[in-house]
Amino acid sequence: MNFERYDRQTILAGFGIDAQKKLHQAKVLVVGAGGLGVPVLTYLNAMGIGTLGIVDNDVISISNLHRQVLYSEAEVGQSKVGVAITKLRNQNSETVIIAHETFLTQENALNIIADYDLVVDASDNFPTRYLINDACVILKKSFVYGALHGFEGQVSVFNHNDGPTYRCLFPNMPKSDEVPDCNENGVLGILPGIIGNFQALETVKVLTGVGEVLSGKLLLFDGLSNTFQKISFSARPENRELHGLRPCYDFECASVFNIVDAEAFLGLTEFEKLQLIDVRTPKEFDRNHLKIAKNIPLPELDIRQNEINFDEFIYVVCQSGIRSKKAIERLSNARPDAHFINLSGGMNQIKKHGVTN
Amino acid sequence: MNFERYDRQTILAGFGIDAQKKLHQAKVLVVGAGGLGVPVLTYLNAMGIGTLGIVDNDVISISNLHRQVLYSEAEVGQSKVGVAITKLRNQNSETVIIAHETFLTQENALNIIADYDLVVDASDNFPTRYLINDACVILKKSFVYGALHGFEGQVSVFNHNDGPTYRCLFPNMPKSDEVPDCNENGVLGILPGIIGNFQALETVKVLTGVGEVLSGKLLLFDGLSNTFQKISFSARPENRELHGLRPCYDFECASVFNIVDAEAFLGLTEFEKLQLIDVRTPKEFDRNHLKIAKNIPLPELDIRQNEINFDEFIYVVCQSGIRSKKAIERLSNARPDAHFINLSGGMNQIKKHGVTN
Amino acid sequence: MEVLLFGIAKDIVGKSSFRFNADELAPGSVSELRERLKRSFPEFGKLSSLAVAVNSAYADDAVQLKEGDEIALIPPVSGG
Amino acid sequence: MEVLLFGIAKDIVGKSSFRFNADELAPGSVSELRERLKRSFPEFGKLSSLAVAVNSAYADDAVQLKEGDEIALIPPVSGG
Repeated sequence: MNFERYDRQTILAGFGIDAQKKLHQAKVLVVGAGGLGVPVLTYLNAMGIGTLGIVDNDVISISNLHRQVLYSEAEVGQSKVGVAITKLRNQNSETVIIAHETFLTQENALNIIADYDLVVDASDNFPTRYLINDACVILKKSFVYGALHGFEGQVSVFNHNDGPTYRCLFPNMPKSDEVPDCNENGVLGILPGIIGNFQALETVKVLTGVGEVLSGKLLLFDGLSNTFQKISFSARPENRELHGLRPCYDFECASVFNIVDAEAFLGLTEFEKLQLIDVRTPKEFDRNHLKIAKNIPLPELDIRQNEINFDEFIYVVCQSGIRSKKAIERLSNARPDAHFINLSGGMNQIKKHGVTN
Repeated sequence: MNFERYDRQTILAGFGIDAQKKLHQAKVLVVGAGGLGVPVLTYLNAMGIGTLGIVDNDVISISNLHRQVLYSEAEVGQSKVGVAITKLRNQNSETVIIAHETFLTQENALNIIADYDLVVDASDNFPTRYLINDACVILKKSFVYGALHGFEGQVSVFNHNDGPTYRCLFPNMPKSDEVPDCNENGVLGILPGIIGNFQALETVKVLTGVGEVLSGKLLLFDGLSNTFQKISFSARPENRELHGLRPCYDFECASVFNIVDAEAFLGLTEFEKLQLIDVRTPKEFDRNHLKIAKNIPLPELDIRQNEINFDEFIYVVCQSGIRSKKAIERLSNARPDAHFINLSGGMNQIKKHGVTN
Repeated sequence: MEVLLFGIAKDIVGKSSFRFNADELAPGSVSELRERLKRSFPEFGKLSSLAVAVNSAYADDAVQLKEGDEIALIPPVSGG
Repeated sequence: MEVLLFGIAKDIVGKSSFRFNADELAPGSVSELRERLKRSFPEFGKLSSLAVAVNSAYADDAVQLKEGDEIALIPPVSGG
């Protein structure tokens, strides 16, 4: 480590050589090399983080340039990660920089994050934020959150020393049409700069133990009025009891479960070995049901969870597909790692095609 | 103006094409291309300010790199302004960038600032801050202030629409040993990033009229605890009654006036043509005085100001040099543009050498 | 009782804060506040996740509201 | 009466805030506060410019202090 380079930090009372060494030993993953990722990466690299990983698979566009200040006009069309790495290496040759030229997905998230001490969420969409949250909960990593809306921003540190998670604030992912993103809504160029810098500051605090970390506190910033609010919130234990990632984080499956047409279900290979839960009343069940079905009426679902094998795929059926959807919503909150499939159309669909029992 | 480039700002409700055009027409001077200047310049350039001036005369050093993120290792030793201009032009070829490769001095300040709409104080020392304040007051320009201390920062907008000035908060420049700078005290690399970004945001707000400007309000930020305080303060009219810059802004002349040994005074060429004010009582004056002296006793100074020619050098004398110092302090608050010289040692000194009348 | 609005909540209402005046019937609980918002601004019905803070602390639906409380409506935001 | 310290004032006192307790004789005005500070911490005597804010508003020496006031000591800072 070049000590002269960090002299202004190491002479700083309350920081010093010890904190600088902790930065040097730290491995930080930054998810997103856009509006938030650029200031996070640039300042963490300057301040002397030992290892920086970057996850992004985007290319630079002209409309990025008003806020993504690491990129030049001539680089429009090039890979963000590629350009970022070249510039960050020129800025600080001591940093080990690792490129993950991919988007974060539920297939790669646990593998990628496992190698790092801390994750900075510099993404620009809900599916990635919820994926980062759940992966960090599973792997017990702090993650430093930042997000924007117009002239406003939010910052917090989640899952830090068993502190609250992102789901303790916002339990469920919004549907795709609920909350607009920067592309639809616009953003003032400086806003991600401010929020990203707060994220870099929190990262340094988490890694060095210097100062108070924004854990259990959500910082709300309104750039128009320069108001800052800090909202305190508590951990909800159920949000840390994750047994695995959910099967899907895309908006399309924001409903958390997959769907199979009831009729198509019957055509699945080894159909007779599948686990099927019928959540109708015992009376309905007696009237007609599929041979492989186990009857757990919806009201009994919570107390009879132990009759379900969560390691296997769990198909759920009711009369029309509505109650089975509800059942899956309730079950998947408790067991987001399990694989639920709703039989859409339910027994009505199956009967229509004359294939009951 | 390339509209696609600024699309995310022009679609932003409350900003739009009109605000973007105002940025395009604006001319902003950034004094300092260091810790604060780098984020200010980078984001203002990205957001589409039409004309950006940069004042700095420093070269890049290795210990700058932990916070001055525009510069790379290979550029250590090169001129900050030179490197900054190349990179800013690559980032946005539409911006007119003007280099002032000099430090701001009382000789060049009024000339340089006159061409711009607004000044961003991204300097790192008190003499420059007070010089910027006074020049902006004289030229009626808003200036966007930011400064740091360790983990803390201050932001405000001074002299905006006849609002308070920097001297309304801190009337007099501290002496050189009162308040340490970043070189002595250290600074966390991200701090100037945060404060500089707040300055860029205020600049955009002043230029576009969007949002509330931090005029008459000092924002105090403590990065260790993420606390934000806003202190309100009022304009003091006397701080806007400047008739010109002070003769000197260096620490050495923080006492605002120059000193001449009373004895040496007598040896000045054309001594007999000089303007000398004797501020002792009439009784003392009668006892002994220099022939060229005009007697304006200290208590009468305010009401008899019209007897002083402020366009010439004003030498001031008393018995020991103390009351004359006080007299100069009072006069120079009203007329900081005038040139005062204290006869140190006063009449005592002159008498000792047997040269009265 | 003052209500501060953030993110899409601000966009829906069209301002950054509003007040329940003393002469109005103010909502007695967070859940009543949510219902009231949905009635006045149907778009709130679309928000599946909307955090509510009372006096700078996260508040669930059961929390009772009283005169002088400062309420913040905080939707998730996605931009980056 | 709580006193928040910024910049070099924090460095002089060695903490970011302190309190005048109810049983102590609290200063009655800003100028008395300044005198008190100089007596306890002589380095304050060296500061030629130290702004004082009372309840988030700039306060000159004549401003009277009372129980419950929040005071901030704000020296100029120079770094950039």
